[in-house]
Amino acid sequence: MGTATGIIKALNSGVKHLARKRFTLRYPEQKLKFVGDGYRYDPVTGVGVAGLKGRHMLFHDHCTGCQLCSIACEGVAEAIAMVKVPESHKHNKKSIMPQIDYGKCVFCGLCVDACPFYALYMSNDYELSSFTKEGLIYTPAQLQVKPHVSQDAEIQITDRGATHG
Amino acid sequence: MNATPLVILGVLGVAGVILPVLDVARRERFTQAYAAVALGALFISIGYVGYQFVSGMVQPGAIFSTDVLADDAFGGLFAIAMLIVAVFSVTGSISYMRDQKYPAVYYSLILLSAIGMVLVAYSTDLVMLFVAWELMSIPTYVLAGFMKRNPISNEAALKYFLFGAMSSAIIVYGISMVYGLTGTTNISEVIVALTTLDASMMPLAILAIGLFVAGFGFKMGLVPFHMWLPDTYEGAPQPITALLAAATKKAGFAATIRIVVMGMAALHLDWTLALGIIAVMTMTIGNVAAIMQKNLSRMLAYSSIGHAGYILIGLAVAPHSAAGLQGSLYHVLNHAVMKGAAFIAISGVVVALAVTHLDKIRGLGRRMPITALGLTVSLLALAGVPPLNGFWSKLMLFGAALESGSFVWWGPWLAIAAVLNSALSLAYYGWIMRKMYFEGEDAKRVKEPKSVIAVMIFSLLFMVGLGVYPDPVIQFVEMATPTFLLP
Amino acid sequence: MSVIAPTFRLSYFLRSILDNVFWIIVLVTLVGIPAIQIVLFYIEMPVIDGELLTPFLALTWLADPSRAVPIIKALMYTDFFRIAVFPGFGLAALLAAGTIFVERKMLAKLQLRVGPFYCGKVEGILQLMGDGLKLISKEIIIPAKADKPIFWLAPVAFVGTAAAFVSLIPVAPGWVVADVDLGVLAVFAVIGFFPIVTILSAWSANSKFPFIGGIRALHQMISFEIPLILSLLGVVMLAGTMSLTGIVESQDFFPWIVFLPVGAIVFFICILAELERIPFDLPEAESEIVAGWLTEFSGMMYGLVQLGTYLKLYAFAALFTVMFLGGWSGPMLWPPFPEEIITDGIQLGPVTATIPGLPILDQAMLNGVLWFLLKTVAVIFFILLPRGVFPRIRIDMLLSLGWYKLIGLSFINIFIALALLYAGVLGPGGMI
Amino acid sequence: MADAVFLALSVLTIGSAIAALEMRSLIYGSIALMGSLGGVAGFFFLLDAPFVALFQLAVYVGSIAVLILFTVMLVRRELIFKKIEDRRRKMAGIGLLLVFLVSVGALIMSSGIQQMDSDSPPIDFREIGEDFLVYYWPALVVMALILSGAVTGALVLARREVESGTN
Amino acid sequence: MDPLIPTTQPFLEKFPDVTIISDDADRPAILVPKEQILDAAIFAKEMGFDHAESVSGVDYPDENEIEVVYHLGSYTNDAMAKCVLALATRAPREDAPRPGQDSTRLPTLREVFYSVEFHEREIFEMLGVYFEGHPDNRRLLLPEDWADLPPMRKDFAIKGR
Amino acid sequence: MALIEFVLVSVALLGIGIYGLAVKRNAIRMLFAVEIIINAANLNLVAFSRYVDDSGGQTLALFSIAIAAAEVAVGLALVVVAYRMYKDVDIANFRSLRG
Amino acid sequence: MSTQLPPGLQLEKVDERIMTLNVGPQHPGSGHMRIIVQIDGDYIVACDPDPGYVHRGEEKMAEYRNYITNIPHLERPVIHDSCNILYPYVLGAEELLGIEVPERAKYVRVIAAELNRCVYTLYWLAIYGIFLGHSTMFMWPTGDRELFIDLLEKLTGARVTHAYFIPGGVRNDMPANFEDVCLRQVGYFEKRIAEYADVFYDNPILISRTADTGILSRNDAIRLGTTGSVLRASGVDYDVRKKEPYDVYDSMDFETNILKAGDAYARSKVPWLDMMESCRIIRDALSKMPKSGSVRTKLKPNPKGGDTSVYKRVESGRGALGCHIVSRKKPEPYRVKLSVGSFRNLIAMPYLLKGEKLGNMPSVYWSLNYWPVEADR
Repeated sequence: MGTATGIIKALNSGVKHLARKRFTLRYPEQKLKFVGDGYRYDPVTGVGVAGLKGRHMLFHDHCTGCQLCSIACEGVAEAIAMVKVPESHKHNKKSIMPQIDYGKCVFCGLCVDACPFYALYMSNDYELSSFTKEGLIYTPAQLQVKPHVSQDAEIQITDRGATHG
Repeated sequence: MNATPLVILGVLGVAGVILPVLDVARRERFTQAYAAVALGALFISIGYVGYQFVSGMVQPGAIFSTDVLADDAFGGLFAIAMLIVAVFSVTGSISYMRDQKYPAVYYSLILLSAIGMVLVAYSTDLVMLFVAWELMSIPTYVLAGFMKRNPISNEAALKYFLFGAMSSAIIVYGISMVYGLTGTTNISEVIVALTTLDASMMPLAILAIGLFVAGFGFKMGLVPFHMWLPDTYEGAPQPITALLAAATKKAGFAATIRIVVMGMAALHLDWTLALGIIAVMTMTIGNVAAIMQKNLSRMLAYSSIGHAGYILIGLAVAPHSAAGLQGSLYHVLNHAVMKGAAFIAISGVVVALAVTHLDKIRGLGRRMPITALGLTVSLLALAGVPPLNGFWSKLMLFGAALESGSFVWWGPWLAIAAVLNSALSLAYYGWIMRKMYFEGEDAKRVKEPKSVIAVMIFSLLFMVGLGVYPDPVIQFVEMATPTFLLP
Repeated sequence: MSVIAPTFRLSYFLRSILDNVFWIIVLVTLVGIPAIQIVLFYIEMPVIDGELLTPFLALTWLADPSRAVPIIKALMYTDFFRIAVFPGFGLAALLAAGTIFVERKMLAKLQLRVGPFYCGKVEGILQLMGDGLKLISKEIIIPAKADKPIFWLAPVAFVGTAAAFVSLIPVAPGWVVADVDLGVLAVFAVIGFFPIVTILSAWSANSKFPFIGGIRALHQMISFEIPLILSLLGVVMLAGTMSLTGIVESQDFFPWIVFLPVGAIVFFICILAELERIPFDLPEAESEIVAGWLTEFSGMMYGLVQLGTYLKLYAFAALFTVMFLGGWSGPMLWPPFPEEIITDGIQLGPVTATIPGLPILDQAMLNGVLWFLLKTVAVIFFILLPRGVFPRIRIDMLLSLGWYKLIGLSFINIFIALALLYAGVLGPGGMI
Repeated sequence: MADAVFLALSVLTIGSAIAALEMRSLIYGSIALMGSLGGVAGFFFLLDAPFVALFQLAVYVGSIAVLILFTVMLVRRELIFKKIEDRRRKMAGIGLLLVFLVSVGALIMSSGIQQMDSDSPPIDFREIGEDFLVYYWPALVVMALILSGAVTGALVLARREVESGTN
Repeated sequence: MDPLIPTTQPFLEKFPDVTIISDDADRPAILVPKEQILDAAIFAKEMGFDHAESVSGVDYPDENEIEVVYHLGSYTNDAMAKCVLALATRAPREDAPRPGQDSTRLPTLREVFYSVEFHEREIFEMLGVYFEGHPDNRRLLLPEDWADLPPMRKDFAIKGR
Repeated sequence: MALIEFVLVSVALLGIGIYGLAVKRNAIRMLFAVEIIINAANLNLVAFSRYVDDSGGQTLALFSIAIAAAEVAVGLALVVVAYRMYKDVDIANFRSLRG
Repeated sequence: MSTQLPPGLQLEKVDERIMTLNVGPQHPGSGHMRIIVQIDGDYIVACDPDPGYVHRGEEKMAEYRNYITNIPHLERPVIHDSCNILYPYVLGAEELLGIEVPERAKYVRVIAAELNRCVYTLYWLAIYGIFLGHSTMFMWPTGDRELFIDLLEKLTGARVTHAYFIPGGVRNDMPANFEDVCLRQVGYFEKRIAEYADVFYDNPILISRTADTGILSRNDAIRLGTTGSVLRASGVDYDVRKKEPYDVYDSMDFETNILKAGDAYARSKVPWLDMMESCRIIRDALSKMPKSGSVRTKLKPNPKGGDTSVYKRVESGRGALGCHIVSRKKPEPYRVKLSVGSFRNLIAMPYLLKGEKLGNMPSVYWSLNYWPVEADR
């Protein structure tokens, strides 16, 4: 009779789940809420700040063109290239800043760790797809823009199961 | 009252169904145990038939009941003959099957086939006859191909199967014709209806009878339909060959006597000449071809074609001589034992020496004296040498043929042809004996299988004993012979 | 810029419209009008107001809706209607489509996900149509060394067999396509065709995975046919008839499942196996043999096989309803037609349509159909449910289940039926 | 109507019987055989014997045809399409067939069977069941024995041996 | 076995030719000449190391040798559960390798440690060390049509580096 | 339809079956021929049963259908065994026996 | 087999009735690999696993990159278990570079590793479900896996390729209120995982399907050098976390799950039980963790290792995971060799599948807790 009990138990479990809330996050309409504004790094303490490792943000007024991010990336993905920027800063003599090819980037964040001047952070933006390869290459000017993201869905755990709403 | 066939059906059927189940149920396989079960069932059946005879419960002759089975002496005779052959076959198989797989299925199939043969002889309804015929045939198809690793066995089985399937298809067709003409399948009613058949239907009735002759003739090995027989007898395992040659053939005769002869009589046909011609052709071709064979099984296969011819003589002269059918039945009984013994002897040779070729059995008389003696005596009996039982049945047949000479001109010629053929057969039987006893002096004795020895001793007693003192069997046969009184 | 869309030219556009118009006219004259005439020739036209209904009169139903009633009635009593629409293919196909949708949604709910969602705005209600369109538009790929005629024929034959099965099912009193006197035997005969189609299609694809799948399907179907047949014998014995209609009528007071629960369970398990549904879907076990005998089918051929599968599902569920649940019998739920509609007619704005022929479908029939559908849908639900909670079983487990357990159980069922029959409780001439 | 159906059925039956023997591929031959058997079942329907007809369909098409197909599919692919023909033999066979058909046909046409006709009601299948259980019951038992013997025999034959050393 | 005695000590007593690389209690490491590797492995198995966790090969082109390191562990002996013995041996290296046919050969340890079967196949294709007596010295990971140097050798340079 | 028509069809099937048995040398095809003959007989039986108004013919037809199934099972098993040995199904090529 | 031809090149004599099936690489039942199966009827007579469809070559690439930049690469073979596969490398690199790890970082590492073990095991379980034809068991674990992915994303900033461990600690500290969220979700998951038993582990069909198939005895498990759940399902008490505790596992409160049967059912049940233990470890670590402190020791740029080699082991989702690093005083390691559980368990596959039925192939194969890409490295 163990077999019959097991089968009835399984069927019962199946029927019970018909009343559960569904788990699915309906992605394009809803987006998951993340911690903070993205991954940061504090070179003084040597510890990062938790956050999503999404698309980078470059602060032009901090970047000195030291190429440390590019060197860090060389061992990983070779996604960062230093390019000339039209504007000139006094702390950036060579006027070069990182340009990131998101077709190659693996979002490991080692470049952020490498930056000693708080110039390179990561943001919450992860929707980077493009129809062309060229569209994946973000110039310093594009990297400067703070992305607008509306991410608010969170897992709610209730009596009728966990749901994303 | 049809107790006997039902008892046989019950006993053998239960044993036949239980054996494979036993095989599945138990891990270790004891071939002998299965054979013992099969033998036990067969002996119970023989004993019951014999008891029925002794106690006089059986009606003499062939009766036609309104039921599907009848309990009559005609069937009883065939039942005893076939069950004896089945016992031979099972006993002979004990040594043969020692290293083979699935012994239980093997014995169960022999039992099922035996049921079929017995019921063919007992049945009084065409449907029952057909079904029993199939029960007889289908297990033997499997048995003939039971040696799966042996291409010869398989090919023999395939040939046998194709011809057998064709013959049963033809029989169904014949039954359908008869049924269409008479509107019934009970043989007695069929015969009654046939006697009053409308003249316009006559061609169809002849066609139906012809189909029956063809269908049964395939099993009996009559001459136009004998092609499969030597191949099959050579290829099939020898104990099974014994079953085929000595028993299924006889079932064909039983069916023929029940249907064809009665049907023809009912139709007022003069069939005797046709059967006589077939008889002469069958025995001549069988015996002549046997001379040319180099293989023992094959030679005996042709010889059994020849014997089918002898038996047919009795049928051919039946209306003119009372001894005709008696002789046929007597020869059926004798031939069953003789042929069975001969093939079992060959199976003993195969088991011990693995040869069947004629040149390889030199000195068999010294190597396997008891088997050789049994083989010799059975061959002599087949040839019809006087003190043996074969002599008496042949005498009766030839006498009947001579006796019918007063009614039909060809009767004596039939007898003459038969006698010539017997002489011819003695030639090749003698050849075998010469090989066995007068050649190959340097042979040493080998161990003979016990089961074969048992069969040999029984058949020796039977052949010699009944050859010396044949009266009880002749009485028995007289009792079993059907009369031509229509029901 | 995208190069996919060609530049628009007015002349091409106009020419294509003219082309279409031309072909429509040609087709209508050559095909449509003869077809209409043939239909009119076959359908026995009713007589309205002492005048034979002509197409012209038939078209005037717009003015007087009551004129449509005889046409509908006439249509409903044709064989064509029975085969194609109501008890036959149309209903079955509708139910099959519904089954597919419900299965997907239900399974999704059970698995805590959404299922079809976007197609058709409301919970993916048009997903099936989209899938059908997709399948139609897909290329049909045939393996190079396949046996092409058999390969083409197999899906069609599969659907045909399933449709033949559907045609044997009585839906309401008198509403059955083929009312065979030996309905149960006919069902067995039809079921026997499925393995042949399967093995033929599997062989014809000339590929290893379909062949293994086909042989598995063959083993499965053949070995479960025996308990399937045996489990129905109890019902046949108690009902004393082999006609499906007769069996339904014998269950006026109680369904046979009350007395033969063992048979019902065996039959249900055999249904699952015959339908190759989880846990018996091992002919399509994708982790071992890709998709079994369906591996090489593509495009609409696969769609046809799916259609046949779901028709078969409906037919088996309906057979279960008929054999064990009492078919259409059940208390009267359908409300009677309001008298005033029949006497006074329906107010359609300015026009008042008096419909003398109402009710076309009488109350008993509608009630029967309602009960039948309710029961069938319940059975279908229970056929679908195991897919969510059971894994697939193995071929040797399947065979031992079929040959030892289910056959034994169905014999027990037969003995129960015999006991009930001989005790005089049930059956022809029984107490009840 | 019935005559047309009869004609169609006879064409189907005889045609596919010939096709079953003459088709190049054994698979198609099997399918044609199925057609022939189905045609015979159709005749049974015409003869008001639906029980036999459905039994024929269930047994022949449901099991025998499957068995044949299964066996044929076990055979290697090129063998399925191989067809050895002895031309003379075939001609002789056709001649034999024609002679047989003409002679037997003449025999039947000349016989009294031509006049046989019937307007009796069709036989109810309950009668057949009664026949089975009352009159033919020993035959039914024998039938059971045949089936069990055939099944065990066929299983033993077709079972593949565990290879032991030599092969 | 007493965990206090260094694992390498018995080896030194039995095989005087071995070089002790590390005498750590948890990670002893020894280098055995290739003639003695089979005996050393059998000895290690007698000591209680019942399986090989890993087999790694290191190419030393400047010493013209290829080192194969067997990391042996023990499941059965609870006291040795922490201990992983690195049993290393070296095979000669050829500059123009023909895997399977040149002198870069070692005896296989599969008869001693069954679990090295696939690891040795990997070493064979990655470094070209042929293991004599291995029952199934076929390609495992690389594509069937690989015709280049064994990739884990140092002279197989990654493009662009 | 008269009885004679059915009987003629049946005879034609019988003829085809005999032709097949005589001409074909492929074991499976010979089996087909046997099946055709048995079907001819069944057709005959059922036709007669209809016209002489007796149920016996149908009963025999049922028996013969069932027996044909058993026969085919055995025959195909033999063919399978033969195929395993010879890799062929043509009995003209089975030549271990002479004659 | 003949001896004249060089090994691996013999033409095998193939019996006609033995059918060779290429299960994979593009097959629903193989993963990223190919299994060449020879079947006789429904029985497997020979099985030749052929990994190597993915060809990552991470070991070779590691010889060209320094100790830090290797990190995003070395986690690639098993992205579902990326914390654990980095773990031995990071431990080894710390020993080679001589770095101390802050106490809090050790706890964070343990939490991340256990979360990641759950992610991996749930994914494995999902595939196991679909291999057995149990579609619900595919959907439920993939859904519940989302809980842990969300947690890890909050912790590390990436959903699967975390690149979180680094020599000297972890990349970043926990976000605020991570502890609460983590406890809430782990608590939900513990309730949830018990429900798996109803439809999966206690399902009689599943038990009859997987029990007594592919039995690996205790001796064979040791002889074949299997590891992880395969080993523990065969009754060997061996878990690196217990036997050779790294970081703070010695102070964690958990049990090693050992089953005796050694069949596919036991092998599939051990990871499930392990997930419950993981939840316990997470709770324990969260409670014992120092509430503040640094999580990362600052490295000097381009550190150089010593002239030695290390071999470090951790227990990953698939068993013991060893990393053998040879260093020659360069910023790059001289040789990195990962000894992965999948590759060690792979040897059991031909051993177990021989003589099984074809229907058992997916269940036995996947019960080995095997991840084809990891074997390919």
